[in-house]
Amino acid sequence: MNRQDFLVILTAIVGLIIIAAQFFTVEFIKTTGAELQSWGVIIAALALGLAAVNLSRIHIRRITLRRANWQYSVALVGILFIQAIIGFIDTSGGEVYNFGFENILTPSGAMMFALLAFWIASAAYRAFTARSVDSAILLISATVVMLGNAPIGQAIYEGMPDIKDWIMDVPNMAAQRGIMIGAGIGAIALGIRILMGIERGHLGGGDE
Amino acid sequence: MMSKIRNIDRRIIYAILLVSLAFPIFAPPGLPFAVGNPARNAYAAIDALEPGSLVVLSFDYAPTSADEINPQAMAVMRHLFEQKRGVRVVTLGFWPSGPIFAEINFRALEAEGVTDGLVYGEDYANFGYIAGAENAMAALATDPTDAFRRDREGNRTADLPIMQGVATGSDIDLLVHFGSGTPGVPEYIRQLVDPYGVPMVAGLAAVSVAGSIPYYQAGQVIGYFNGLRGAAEYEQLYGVAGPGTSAMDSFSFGHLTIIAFVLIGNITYFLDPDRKKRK
Amino acid sequence: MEQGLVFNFISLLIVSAAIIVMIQRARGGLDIQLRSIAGIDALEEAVGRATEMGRIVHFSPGIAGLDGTTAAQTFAGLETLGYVAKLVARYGARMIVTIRQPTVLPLAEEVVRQAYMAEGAIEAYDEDSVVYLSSEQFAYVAGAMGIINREKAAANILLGGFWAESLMLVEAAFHVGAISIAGTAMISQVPFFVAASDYTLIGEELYAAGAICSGNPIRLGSIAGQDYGKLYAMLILIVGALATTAGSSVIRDLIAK
Amino acid sequence: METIGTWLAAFCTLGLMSFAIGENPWYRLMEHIYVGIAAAHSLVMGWENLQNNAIYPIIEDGEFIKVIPVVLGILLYARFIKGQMWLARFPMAVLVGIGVGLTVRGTITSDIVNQINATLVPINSIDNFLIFFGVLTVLMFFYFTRKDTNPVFNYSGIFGRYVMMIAFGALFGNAAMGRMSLMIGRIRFLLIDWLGVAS
Repeated sequence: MNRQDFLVILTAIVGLIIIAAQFFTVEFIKTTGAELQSWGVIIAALALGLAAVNLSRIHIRRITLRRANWQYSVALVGILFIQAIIGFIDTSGGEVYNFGFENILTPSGAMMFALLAFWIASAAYRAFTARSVDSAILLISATVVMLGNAPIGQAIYEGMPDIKDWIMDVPNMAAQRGIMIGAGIGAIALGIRILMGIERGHLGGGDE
Repeated sequence: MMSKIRNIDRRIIYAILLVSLAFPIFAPPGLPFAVGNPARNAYAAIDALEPGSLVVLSFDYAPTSADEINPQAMAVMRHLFEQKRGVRVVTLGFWPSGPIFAEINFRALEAEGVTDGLVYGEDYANFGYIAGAENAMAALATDPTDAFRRDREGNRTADLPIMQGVATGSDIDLLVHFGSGTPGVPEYIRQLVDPYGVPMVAGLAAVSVAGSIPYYQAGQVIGYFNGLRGAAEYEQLYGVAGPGTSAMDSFSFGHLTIIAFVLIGNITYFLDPDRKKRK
Repeated sequence: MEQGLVFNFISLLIVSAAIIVMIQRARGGLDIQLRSIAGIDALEEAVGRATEMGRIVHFSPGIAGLDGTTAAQTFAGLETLGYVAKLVARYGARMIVTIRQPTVLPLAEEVVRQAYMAEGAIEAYDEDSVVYLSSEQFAYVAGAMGIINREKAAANILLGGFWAESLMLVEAAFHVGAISIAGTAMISQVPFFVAASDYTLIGEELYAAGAICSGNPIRLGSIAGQDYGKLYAMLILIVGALATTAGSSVIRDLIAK
Repeated sequence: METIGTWLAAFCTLGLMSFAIGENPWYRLMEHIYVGIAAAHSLVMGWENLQNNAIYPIIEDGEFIKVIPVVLGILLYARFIKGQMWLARFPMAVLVGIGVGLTVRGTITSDIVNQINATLVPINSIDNFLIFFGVLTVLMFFYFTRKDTNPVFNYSGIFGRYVMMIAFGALFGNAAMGRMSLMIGRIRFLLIDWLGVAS
């Protein structure tokens, strides 16, 4: 049995215990499942450092080799170490740490996603044309929902929010549910392929 | 001519949008807006909390959505601390920025004196962040004080009076989840709401709302806030204007601008004589 | 057995059994045909047009990596890349593949090289047709937009995991008049693809496209097994709704077991 | 302290906003600073979580079993050592096992059975018919192992596709509002908190 088989079996055993812990009232399986979950929290906590180590490695090499735009890498590595050291000493609830969080991280994150309002505006003007029945239905539905969300929509037509609520609660709900059931069966299929050892994917998360 | 209009510099488009969002701040027309059922149901669920019941405020968003969701969290915390004294409030998070936003919102209310008289560890507590996304939520559901061993102050959570009698997730009387992605509503429903029967209210970034409606219609989510609009509706129900309400007028003109862009874009596209025939 | 979960557990066994059986039968040689997908049929037309106009085909397998729930979308993107690369080699067109994840770069290069070899045009294989731009989301999209605009891409193909930046790519492609084929399982991005591109693959259609393009038996078998799962869901839905309409709650009680 | 912080936040906001005008050094600087400080935040929160869930339990409560996940977690960093990548696969195998287990056991109940159960509505109104028929046809749209000429699937697939287009319109409309809220937040910060030209 080589290394690859052992890893597949390890993943399968852990996965099956977690599944069984939900469906069977066998005390031993439930406590093992709970212990595995607490292990998962600890491993995931350690995994959080990977991004910082990876970034430091890439950007320190870029600085030492004087690659193009290495000055930006100095800023990246600098802020990373300063904020991390403050965080370790002052803790993440501390005032000094909070200064960096509230005045650098939060405004930057907010502006990064606020830029999307610009892209939506320029795409709405230049690219969102009703060339097909699909895009025509989509643009009409989007317009009604936008008018339903904004007070001016209600000023134009009194029942606008109700139409928007109907779109959200009937067609949108039905379509999202159909997609959810299909995607759910797909997620189970992915899980089975991983447990069978014929799929290498791993499981994580992120921002929409 | 048509294609000239279509290909105006995109920076002009951005400038027009900026102006449409900015000028209502100077001269707000204060247009009225209706409160939807989702926000009304969420408000009712919070208002119905009995003294001694345990509500968990779960902060699961990043700085990228803070401007949408902080106003919701502020409105809910104000409601709990002003009118629902005696209800045990625990804040925690499954996104690294979660507990920091819980503290920022708490400090803002503290400055207004809303939190005077609250005893840490009895009336409220902040349990911080644990890693692992859906797995961390499952750990909370299995045993909250084992998942969150220490709170942000360093106390053992099991020793805090606020957690007496709380053995599993089913001892949570209401979950209010503020979220903008993954892990979020689906993960909470899979690991806590369905298996342990915990009623859930969701304060969502607008982009996450459409995908969560099936859970709302199935009763797994009993109420939700639709982004900054949801915050404004909550502020109106509670009677204290906040950042949500003050953004409504900018919404109106911003949305009209986007709709106008779509209309102009389509008109010039279909009237453009040399529209390249694709097929 | 946990009270109230019996029906759920049996459902899980039924769906899992269908998937495992169909994968094994597909590996055993069962020929599985999937319905055609508009976006995939249009790939040949897009590459043909790029050859005619002497302008590039831009391809992106998404910005997701090889781990996490979105890994499956990257693999589907790479499978369709193999098919598109074969067309490009056959037609003698020029393609630029832009990459965001460092881990995806070697796989993409390998897929394109294999495709040229399969078409017997290995000498036409261009080493830097597969380009790593940046691992930062918006820096990657700025680079890709630059390529689409500078090269005046004739075809823009986006198949894989995409997030908020997808909007900028489809707008840039529309602006240069490229024929756009885009697909992702990230439902929050599909609206922008539908509104701004000519062909859109919605959600699971991306995985089906990957299976069609690669002919991989495990993927085809899995999709066939998942279809049985959908039949199972549809069956309960129809019988249950009719029962409820007739006033009986037999199905609801069964589910509650 | 207040004004320095506000000026710093304004510097970050305007730096990133300048990307709309065009790629420039100020934007590139801010983008790198954002990536760096975000990575630092994950590191700090990961460290505090590790203290609370592993280090204190081991040192103070004597739960020595927690040493195993700590060792497994440290193995994750073997990927940075040349040739030792395989060591990092063990903790990943455990995380993947837990992830697969949680997803499979939760999805069947919350995303499939409970969703079907909530759709068993009496078909006695237009809305209920649209909900029932909408879910059914969307499922049929994603049914792949069939011939192109199958009329039942073709026509129901078209209906399912149009229902999805309405849903994507709703998604588009809400996404527009969401992104606009963030822009409003930035504009209010610049005009009110920073410049103080409005209230």
